[in-house]
This record gives sequence, C-alpha cells and structure tokens, in this order.
Amino acid sequence: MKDVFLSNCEKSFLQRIVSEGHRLDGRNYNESRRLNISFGSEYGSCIVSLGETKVLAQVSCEVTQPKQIRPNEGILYINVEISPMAAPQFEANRQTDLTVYLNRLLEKCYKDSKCIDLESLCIVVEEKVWSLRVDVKILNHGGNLIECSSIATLTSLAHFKRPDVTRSGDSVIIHTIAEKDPIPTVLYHYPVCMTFAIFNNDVLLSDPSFIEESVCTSSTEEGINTGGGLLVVGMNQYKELCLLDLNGAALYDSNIVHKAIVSAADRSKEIVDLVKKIIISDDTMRQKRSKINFADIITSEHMLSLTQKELTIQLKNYNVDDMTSKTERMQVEDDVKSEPSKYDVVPSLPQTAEIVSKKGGSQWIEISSDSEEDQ
Amino acid sequence: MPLDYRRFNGPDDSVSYKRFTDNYLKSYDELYEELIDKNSRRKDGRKLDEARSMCMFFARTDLISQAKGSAYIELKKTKVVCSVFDPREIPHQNEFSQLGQLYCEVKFAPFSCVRQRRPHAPDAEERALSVALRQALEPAVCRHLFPNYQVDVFVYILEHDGACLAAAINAAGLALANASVPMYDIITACSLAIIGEKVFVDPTEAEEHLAIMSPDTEGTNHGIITMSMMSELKQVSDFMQIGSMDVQCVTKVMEILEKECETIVPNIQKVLVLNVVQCFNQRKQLEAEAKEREAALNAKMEEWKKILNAG
Amino acid sequence: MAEIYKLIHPLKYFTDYISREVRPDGRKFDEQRNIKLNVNSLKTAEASAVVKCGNTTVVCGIQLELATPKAEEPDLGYLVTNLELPALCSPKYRPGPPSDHAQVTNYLVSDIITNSKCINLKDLCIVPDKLAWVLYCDIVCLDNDGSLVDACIIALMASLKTLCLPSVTYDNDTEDIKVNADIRTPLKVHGLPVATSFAVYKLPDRNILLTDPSAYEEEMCGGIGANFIVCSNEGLLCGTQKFGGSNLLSDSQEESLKISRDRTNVVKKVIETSIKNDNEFVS
Amino acid sequence: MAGLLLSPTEKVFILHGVQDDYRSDGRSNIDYRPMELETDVVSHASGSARLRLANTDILVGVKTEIDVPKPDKPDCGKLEFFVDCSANATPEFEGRGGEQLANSISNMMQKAYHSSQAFNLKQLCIFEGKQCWKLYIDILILECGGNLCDAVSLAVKAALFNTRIPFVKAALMDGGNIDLQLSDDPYDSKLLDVGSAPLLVTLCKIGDKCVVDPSAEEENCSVISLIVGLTGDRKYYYPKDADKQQSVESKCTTIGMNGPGSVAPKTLKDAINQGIVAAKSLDEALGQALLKERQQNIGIKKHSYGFLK
Amino acid sequence: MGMEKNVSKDFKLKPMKCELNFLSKSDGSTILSQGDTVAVVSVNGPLDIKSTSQSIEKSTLEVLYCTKGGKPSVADRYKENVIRQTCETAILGSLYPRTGITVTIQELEDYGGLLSCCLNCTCLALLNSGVSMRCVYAAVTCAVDESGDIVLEPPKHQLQTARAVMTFVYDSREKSLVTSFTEGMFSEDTYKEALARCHAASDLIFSFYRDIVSKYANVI
Repeated sequence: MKDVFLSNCEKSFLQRIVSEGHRLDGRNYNESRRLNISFGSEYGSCIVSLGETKVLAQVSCEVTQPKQIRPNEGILYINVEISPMAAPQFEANRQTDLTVYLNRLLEKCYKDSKCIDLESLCIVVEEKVWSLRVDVKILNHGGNLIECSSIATLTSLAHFKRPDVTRSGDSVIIHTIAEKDPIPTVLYHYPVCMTFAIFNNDVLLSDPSFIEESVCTSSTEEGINTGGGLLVVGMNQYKELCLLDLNGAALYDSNIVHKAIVSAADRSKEIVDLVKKIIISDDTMRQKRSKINFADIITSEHMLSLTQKELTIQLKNYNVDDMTSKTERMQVEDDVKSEPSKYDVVPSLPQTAEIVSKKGGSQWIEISSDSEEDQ
Repeated sequence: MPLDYRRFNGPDDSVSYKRFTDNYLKSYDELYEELIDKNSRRKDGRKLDEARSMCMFFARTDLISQAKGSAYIELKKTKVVCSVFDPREIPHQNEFSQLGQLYCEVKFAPFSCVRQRRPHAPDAEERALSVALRQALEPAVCRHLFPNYQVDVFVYILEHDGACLAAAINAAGLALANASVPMYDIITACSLAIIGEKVFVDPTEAEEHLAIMSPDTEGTNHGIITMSMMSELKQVSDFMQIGSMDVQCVTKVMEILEKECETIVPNIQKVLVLNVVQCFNQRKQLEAEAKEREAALNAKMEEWKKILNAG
Repeated sequence: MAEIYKLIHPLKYFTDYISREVRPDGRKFDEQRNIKLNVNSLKTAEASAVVKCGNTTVVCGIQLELATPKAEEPDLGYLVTNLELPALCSPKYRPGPPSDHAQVTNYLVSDIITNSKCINLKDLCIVPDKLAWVLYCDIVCLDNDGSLVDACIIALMASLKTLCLPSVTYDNDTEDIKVNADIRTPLKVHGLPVATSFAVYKLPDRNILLTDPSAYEEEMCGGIGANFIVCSNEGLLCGTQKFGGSNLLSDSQEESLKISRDRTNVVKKVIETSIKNDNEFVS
Repeated sequence: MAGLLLSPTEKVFILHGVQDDYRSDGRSNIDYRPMELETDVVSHASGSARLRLANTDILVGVKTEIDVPKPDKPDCGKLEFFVDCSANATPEFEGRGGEQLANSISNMMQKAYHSSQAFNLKQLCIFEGKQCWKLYIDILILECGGNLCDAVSLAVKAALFNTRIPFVKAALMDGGNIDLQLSDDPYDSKLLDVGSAPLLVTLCKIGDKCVVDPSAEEENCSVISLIVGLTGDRKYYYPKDADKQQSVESKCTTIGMNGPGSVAPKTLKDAINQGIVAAKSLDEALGQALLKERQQNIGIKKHSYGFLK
Repeated sequence: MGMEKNVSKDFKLKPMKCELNFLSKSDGSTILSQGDTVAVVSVNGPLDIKSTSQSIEKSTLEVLYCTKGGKPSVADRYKENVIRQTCETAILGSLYPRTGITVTIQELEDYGGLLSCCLNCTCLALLNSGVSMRCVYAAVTCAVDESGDIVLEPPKHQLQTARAVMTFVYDSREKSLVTSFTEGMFSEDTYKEALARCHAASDLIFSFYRDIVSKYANVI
C-alpha cells in the first residue's frame, strides 16, 4: 500500500480547530455521521454507509465438515477485503496491515464474543454443519472503517437466513427458499465496534473521518507524539464490553477510556435498536412481496443520477425455427458455390495426419519420430 | 491442500481407476519376474547393459520456435522437451553477481506418469530435479561471460519412462548449445538401476520403481544412480544416488556410467553438426531470396523513376 | 536487413507486407498454416494427441479417475480441462502460477467444449450419486506461435475421440468397485467443434482479417487476447468470442464465417483421417 | 559464509595443509569439530534432540500422528522431514532466503531415509492397510555455522533414538473401520529401532583431497562438496544384542553433489571411501553419547544445559 | 429476413438507473442498475504504478472484478479480461504513458446480463473520471429462448432455459463490434440477426449516456 501523506498545514490546522472545539465537517465532538443501511435482494447482504464511508457485507453459507475439536458447532468465517475501490492507495490482490487488523478486530468482536449460537448451525454431529462466511468489502474509505464494517457485519448476520434442512436417514435434504421458509441466525447479543479519535490526550471525537483518523495517529514534524490515538470500543446492546483496542500514543490518563466507554454505551444501544428496527421493517416488506434490491440506493434526485424506465425499440419479431427452412436452402446454395479446398489432408506416418496447403507454401520441419512406437 | 483458484479443479476425492483393477498390488517378486525374461533380456528386448541411447535415441534441436534454443529427446517412451531463453537480468537481486546464473526448472506434464496424476504446482520431486539439473549444468557453462544475467533453462517431461533426469540433462545440454550459450564441454548423463546383483543400464520406469523399493531380504543392494559428465574434461558434474548399496557396488557401476556417458557424446555431436549445416543452408536460401526481392524492388524503382520522369 | 527493419519500424514493416496483400510468412490473408496431428503417441495417458499448427505445438493427454458425483448433480460426471502454458513455450511467460492470460485462455477452451455440448456429462456417470468418471484433460502448450485456442480444441477433440472407458462394476451393498481395464467402450462424442482464430488488423481505410495468425501477427493486431474466435460444431456456432482490439465490421463477419466453415471441414477431415490411420495401425 | 574474504596466499596455505592432512585448526582431514548433544529437550514432542557443532545449532523435534498408509505400501508408516531455516540463524535466511536450502536439506534427508535398510518403516505400522504412524520430523536451524547436513543428520538420528511411540491396540470392526485403543499409562510406549539410520557426511573438496566438517575458511577454498549418506551400525546403539548379529558394513543410501564445480571420477571414489571412515567413527561416538544420555535420564532428572549458549 | 410475418413489436429494454460519483474517494465512480441487476464501478487514475508494470507507450489498465462473496475463480479472470480488453480500445491510453488506470468492479445483484451491466457501468465510470476516451461503448445481451425467439436483455429465469445467450459491445463512433461473447449453440443466421438487433438496441444505451452527461454538463 502506498502511503498517504498529509501536509503539515493540514495536520496543524486540524489539531488547532479540534483544540478550539470544532471539527472539520462541523460536527460536535461526540456526534456521529449519518448512518444508513440498505439491503440487497438476498438475505444477508447489505450496504452500510456512515457518512461517505460505504461497506458491503454479504453472508453466504455452505455445508461442511465440522472441526474435530468442536464437532457440534458450526463455523463462522469473516473475510475483509479492501480493493482499490476503497481508495486509490490500496493495491489489488494484496493484503495490507489494515486488512489484517480489521479482520482480526471483527473476528474478536463477532467470533470471540460468542454472540452467535454456533451449536444451532449443526446438522449432523461430526459430519455436517453450516459454515457461515461473512465477506466484508470496503467500497469507500471515508474514515472509521471499523465502526462501519462492524455495523455491516452485524446487520448482515442478523439479516441472514439459511435454508432449512430435513434429515431422512443418512441423507440431508437442503430445501430451497421457495420450498420451505429459511431460518434466521440466532444472535445472543449484538456487539458493535465504535471508534474514538483521541487528540492531545483529552479530546475524544466519536466517529472520526479519514483525515481526523490520520492526523490523530501521526506525529508532528518534530517527531514529537501529539498524544493522540484511536480507541476502539466493542460493546453490545446490554452495555457489556466485548473489545477494547488502542493504537497510537500511550494514554496519560485512564479517565479518557472511561469517558469513551460511557459514550459508546449510549451509541451502541442506538445502533442496535436501529439495526433491529430496520431488519423488522425489511422483513415485513419482504412478506408483502415487495422487491428489495440494491438498485434502491440509487437516488433519483441527485444531479448526477438518471433514471429511464421506458426504453423501447421497434424490431421485427424473429424466430429461429421459422428460419430453418430458409437457412437450409441457403446452405445448399453455399455448398454449390464452395470452391474446392485449398488444402490436402494426407495420412503421413502411422497415427498421424496432416493438412498440407496444396501449393506447398511455407517450410515444414519434420518432427515426429513416432514411427518406432509400439511394435 | 488449498484449492487452486487459478485453474479448474476436479473433485477432491477422485482416485485413479487403476486402484480398483485386479492387478493393482503386486508383490516384489512378481514385479521382479516381469522385468526379465528367461534369456535375461529386458521387457523391451534390451540386454541388461544396453542403453536406449544406441538404438532408440532420437534427438533434435529447434523444436520451439519462440525459444532461443531448444531440444527434444526421446528415449523410446521417455520424452523430454527443453528450451533455453535469452539471458535476462537476474530478477529481485540487490547485489551485482560476478558470475551469470542458470535458472533451471523441471516440470512433469500432468499426464506423464503411469502411477499418479502429477499436480500442477511444482512438487518436491520436481524441485529436487530442478536443483540436480542446475548442479549438473553449472560447471559446464562459461558463466563468467554473462555477469549479472541469468539464462533460463526449462525442461518439460511429456512422458516419463525412466531415466528422466539423465534425459533432462542431455536435452538441456543440447538446448544450451543450440542457444549458443558458451560451454566448456558437451554434457551428457546416464542413469542405471541396481537390483541385487543385476545392473540395469538406462532403466525404464518399471525398473526404477522396483529399484527404489526395498527388497525383503536384508543386505541386498538396490537403488538408482545418475551421473552427468563432461567427457572430454573427464569431470563429473553431478552424481545422484538413492537406495542402499555398498561401496564396492558404487565404484563398480561408476565405471559403467562413465562409459555410457561417453557413448552418448557422438550422438549429441551429430545432432549439433546437423543443426549447423541446416542453419547454414537456411541462411543461404534466405540470402538468395533477399537478393531476388531486392532485384524485384530495384526493377520496380526503375519503373517508377521512368513514370516519374515521364510524368 | 529485414530483421533490423522489423526491429526499428515494427509497425511500418508489418503494414508494408499487408499493403502488398501478403503476410510476413508468405501466406495470403485467408490462408491457414499446415496442421499436423498425431494421436495416441503418449502411453502414460489414456488418450492423447499432439498437434502442430504451423509452429504452435500443443499436446493433450487425458487421464481417468473415479469419484463420487456432486450432491447437487448426482447423475453427472466430471470433465476437467486445464490448459498449461509453461514458461518454456514462449519468452512472454514466467514460471510460477498461471498468469491472467493463461487463465483466460483456459476458460475459453473449456467454455467452448461445454457450449458445444459434445460430451454429455451424463455419459460419464456410472452409478448415480455413487460413482462417476472424472476426465482430466490436460492440454500443454509446447510452442506458442499464435492461434492457441484453435490448436487446443483440435488436440482436445482428437484425444476425446480416441478415448475408451474401461468397464466398471459397482456393488451396491459392499460399495466395492471393480475395474476391468481390458474391456473398454469408446466415449460418446457428439459432433466435433472446431475453432478458427482471426486477427483483425486496422488499416486507415479498412480492416483486414488474418486467418490463423502467428504470435507475431497477434502482437501487431492488438496484443494477446484480441483475436476474433469463431467456433462451430456440426453447422451450428458454439461460440464467437472477441475482446477489444480493432473493430469488426459486418462484411468481415460474413467473410470470417465463411472461412471458418471451410476450415472446419478440413480440420474435421484431419482428425478423422488421423484416427482412422491409428485404428488401422493398431489392428 | 558471507563477508569472509581470503587472500590467495591464505587459500594456498589452507590448501597445502589439507594436502598434508594437517588443517589450520589442528584437525586431520577426517576429524570433526567438538559437538554438544542433548536429548529430550522439548517436552511436548515425542522425541527431540539439540545438537551444537561449532557454531551450528540444530533443534529437532519428532511428532507422531495416526494416518492412513499409502495404498501401494499398506504395511509401512510415513516419515516426513521439515526443515525451517529461521532468520535468526543468519540474516541471509530472512524472507524466503532460506527456503531453497531448507528444501535441499529435507530432500537429502528424505532420500537418505528412503531405503528400508536405513530405516524400516514397517515398525510404524499399526494395522496393515488401514492405520499407521506418521512421524513429523521438524528440524529447526537456530544458528548456521556451516556443515548443516552432517549436523542435521546427527540430530535427527538422536531425536529418533529418543522418540517414544505409544502402544496402540487396533481391532477391525464391521464395515471396515478400525477401532484404536490407547493405553491409559502415558509411559506405556515403545522405542524405535534406529540403529541403521543414516548419517550424512559432507566432504569438501580442497585441491585434490577432501575434508570433512570444513570451517568457514575451508569452505571458501572449495567449489564443490560431496554429501554421502551412510547407514549406521546397530551394535553401537543396542550393545545388548550386539552378539546376536554380525557387524554389517555400512551402505550408501544417498550421494549428492553441491556447489558450482565438478570433480574427477577418481576423486569421487576416494571421497566416498573417506566418507565411510568418517561416518563410522561418527556413528560410534553418537551411539556412545546417546547410551550415556539415556542412562542418565533413567536416574534423577538430569541437569539441562539450557538452550542456546 | 422474417419478412413473411412482418410483425413489428416493441422490444423493451430493462429500466436503467444510475448515479455518478457514487463513491467519494475514487476519481470516477458509478452505480448502475439495469432492471434488477446492479453493479458499482470505481475508476482511479491515471496514477503512479510500480515500474515493472509500467509501459512507455500507454497507460496500463488494471481491472479488478470482485464477486459479492466467496473465493476468486478462473471465471472472474475471464470477466476481467473482457472488461479490460474492451476498455483498452475505448481509452486513449497513449495520452498517459507510464501510468496506471485502475478499474474496480463490484457486483451487487445478478438478475441476468451482469457482465453487460458491468461493461456499461464501467463506461459511465470512465466518463465520470474524466479519462480521455476515443469513444464510448454499449453492451447489450440477448438470448434465444426455448421457442426460438430472440429476446433482448432476458431476465434471469429466461437465461436458465435459453438455448443461447449472446452479448455484443458496440462503439459509438463507427457503431461497429468491439467485443462479443456467446454461450450455447445457434445457427449463423441467428447470430447475424442477434447482432443486428443488439446493434439497434445499443442506440438506446448511447442515448442514455448522452442524457446523463447533458443533464449535469448543463450545470457545469
């Protein structure tokens, strides 16, 4: 990954306005950007946008063998991908430290916090279990990837429904969604990661934007650390802490962590309520058989957007079968017209045949010696 | 094994149908019986000390049009293709290297072996063969003439019926010469299999298979030896032995190997000379053609000049 | 002289030839290279074919394995085609895992075979849900001098046509498998798809179609992968592929379809002759 | 190794010394440098050994696992070597630098142990055609001071000598499955017969003569070295039943060459013979050391030397 | 052809909906839906790339196709190749030597004609990014259904039963064929007819491009 450099002016300007109580986009210290969740047509796929940051999450499932040490538990994989789509500095097909870090945070938050009832994913003990795979794709990196992707993961997991199965003897029948209603995943609790940017060891900004994130973790030109850093707090709706992660400078004062946790507690409740509400409303929409599709996120009011519903064209009706009689006739004509082939086909050596151009054009070097084969 | 995303994969649990045929598992003795008939002739009619080099040796150069030099060697069923490319700067190298490098890679075709389907990704045997090939070729090449550059030597084994390392070394030597890479001497190689008292020169795959299988009786010699030599300089450039045999046996067969390596040399020389003659003829023909073309062009020019002058 | 000219003015050199209605190797625009086909020369594979189209050399070998069919498709066998482009076939390739280009060509070849429906995967199933044949068709390019897909299809089809499957008995109770390699039945092959590549070269006033282009011509006409490939099986088209490169006008389309028709007949004859030749040889 | 520069006169000095069988550190051509050996150093492994030869430090751990035997060898177990060249050993190994060397060493070991006369895989069989032991031999190169092959082979043999495999009862059930019964007592285990396990001897060609265990300076003078794998003699390891069997002559299980140079056939033959002499004395010394170590282990917990020094 | 019947019929393309500049960090980006099929494309460049993949003649085009979930496969590489080769003809790469242009495609919903949707979306994203282009292009998919009718932009259920599916890409200048790829078997006449139909339909897509550009270009 190429590094993104910030100029000293940018850094010091940002630091100054933060110390004076402002933020670049006019928010308060603990005000978050607008959270928007939209669902795709399938279960378990959603796009979460937090301000400009956009993350796509998709849950898929397949039947696999369980791990030997946990024969009655399903498996959960989380896979984060940051493509050049997120921001130009990312390279294609290469894992960056950020990807690994993000992946690990999400694993800690959703796998290690045991929020999913993995035992309910078991079909046949020691033989068949469901393996859930969450693919998190960063579409736009506008800062606070952690919070955004964690909401995306949570929403897609809560939204996901796996196909129903019935066991008859040895075989397991997997029903399609049309045959039997799919089953939702059981979540014991809903953890969410929230990020706080720490400036000068006393200012706490919730939901930092990209530039705030980069300024608070970078040092000034003299190499003196500014006492800033990023604090990640993972918390569920019951205000239980699932994860704490700090990077950047060491903290002088532990009170700031406490402050962050208090503010995270409120926010997590807010987010989880929103997620739950939006999933319920989505469900009722689906039950009314109205179509839900990612196409809905395309707004029509925007200056740079366009919708055209009626695209029609007048064409003659054409059927292949109607034409066959004529086609055959044409082919007959063709055959009559076709000139004698320019090429000779000669069986030369055993097992071998050649096309030789009749006028004997280009040079041909003999290669085969298979004549001695197979007495 | 992680799945190969870059290819199409078959099912994980597939096995060769040969596993289910009646005669899949044969005992050591049965296999041994199959190798030699009553007249102590081998299955393909050769005597024990008879190499395939004499009667069934087929080699040619310039097989691959895209390569700088290439060679193809066929020892009855063993078929080996080798191509050599132009020197290129050594990739990912920080320090200047005084000597040029050889990059060798041996690869089996997926369908080249009777016993198993070869994986697409290089396996341990292919890596070992690549190292052995480099070891064998390095002393023969004047590496000081292309410092900081590497010459790529790729060997592809289409069909494996024994002695594939020897065939690969022979082919690579030929291809290097064909690519006009400066060398000290012609490099040739030969291998043999030892089963008890018997020494099989230039073994087939079945013979090799038996030779590395351990006999039930204690203390019998068995194994395979491959040696590559620069015959004119009387130098051994690589020596590979596997199995278990006493020292007397090793020293005894070394003499046979030495002799065999020497007998291949004239064959190689013949191919090289033929190649030079062919090149020469081709050159002559091309020159003639070029002359013809030039004459035609000149005539056309004259014509145009006339038209110009006239107009 | 000519070699130097080619190096210094690659484009002009090529246009000079084309404007004289001839290609650098002396062929006419619609002329294909000589093809040489040899079947069943590799004894380690169940069926094999070696094809040379001009300099382009391709070897195909088929190996047979047994596996249980997929749960979703219990009555289908497997046909796994893979094209290997080892580093030795052209200086453009480096050793290591297959490049993007190799993967694309690989996909094209197996796509043509699937679309032509020449192998019915149901024929490869032995006992539904229990046992099926896996055909590993590995195609190796030894010399890549253009029109790779054409050569691959010829090699693959020639080997498939000569493939014979051993008889298998499966005991439903004990799940025992017995294979008798001596009794063999030929694999059913429906039709014979043949691919024809064209390179499209853009002149200022018109576009020119070069049949069966060499590697050099391909490079001059928009690089690797810009070929227009027409593939037909028994009079029906089973795939036309063109990715970028110079544009194709509709009259060139007609022309290319006609050429490919002719070529299909010739190639068919080659494959048939070579197999007949092989059968005579064996008997 | 890298960074060592010798003047032509220094090289000549070493060469002349070798010619007269008197090397610059006082050894003769077939003498090894002093070694330190310690077994049972890794408590989680079934068998382990640590060997230090001059500056070369090797740690070998043997792990056992139950596996299905190969279909073409239903009565044999499996052996797998894995060499890890840690970047700690020398900076050259950083990244993927050590990979090639690691591959070639594990390859050499695999070849040396291939024959049943070197190591009988049948002793790893649990139930023919169904279950067998698979030994994972992990070789960790902690410090690289030259002559790796020899040191690795010594350490591997020591680790195998030290390996205990639990007794397992296998019974065939209906439907072709195997029922395995493991004893409750962790000490209910057997030792492996490794008497004939091969040792690798590297012979470095200097001038017309060869030396074993070359120092860094000597390696610098040589362009080619020969690696010979020679089987050991059971009598050094199992002195109790030594009288039951006659002494066997050691056999070559693998020969390979390493380095950009080449040798004359005569030198090659001499070198192999020289290797046999060296291997024999090495084998004897190893046997004695191992037996002594085992005796000590039976008594009180011995004092450990610790890992690296 | 088909004169005997002389039945003219309205053929409907799926409704198209798009938003440019969908992503803030990319130089150009578009989300496009054609019916229920949706894709997002981002374009970055021309930007600095590592020297081994630089070309002194033109800018290097890198195309990355991301599936919604799951693992990479050979089929993805094929799609990347189709898009790269097509874009390559449309972009005036020689204006940006020694640089790279990165195109990333993220599929969102697949209800038939995904690849042609991706191609069209890529074209819009390139327009949005301001990279100089020789021409724009439009991709149209059609299918031959079981009864033998040629259907433009078939929905998913029709694709599964179709005899053949063909996709054609036309350029805006000469209106000639840039890219084509097909599935299934069909006769030569069918091929020609399908070619002509998609050609006619491509005009609609070109006019859609024009409409969106004129909508915002007025303001600028």
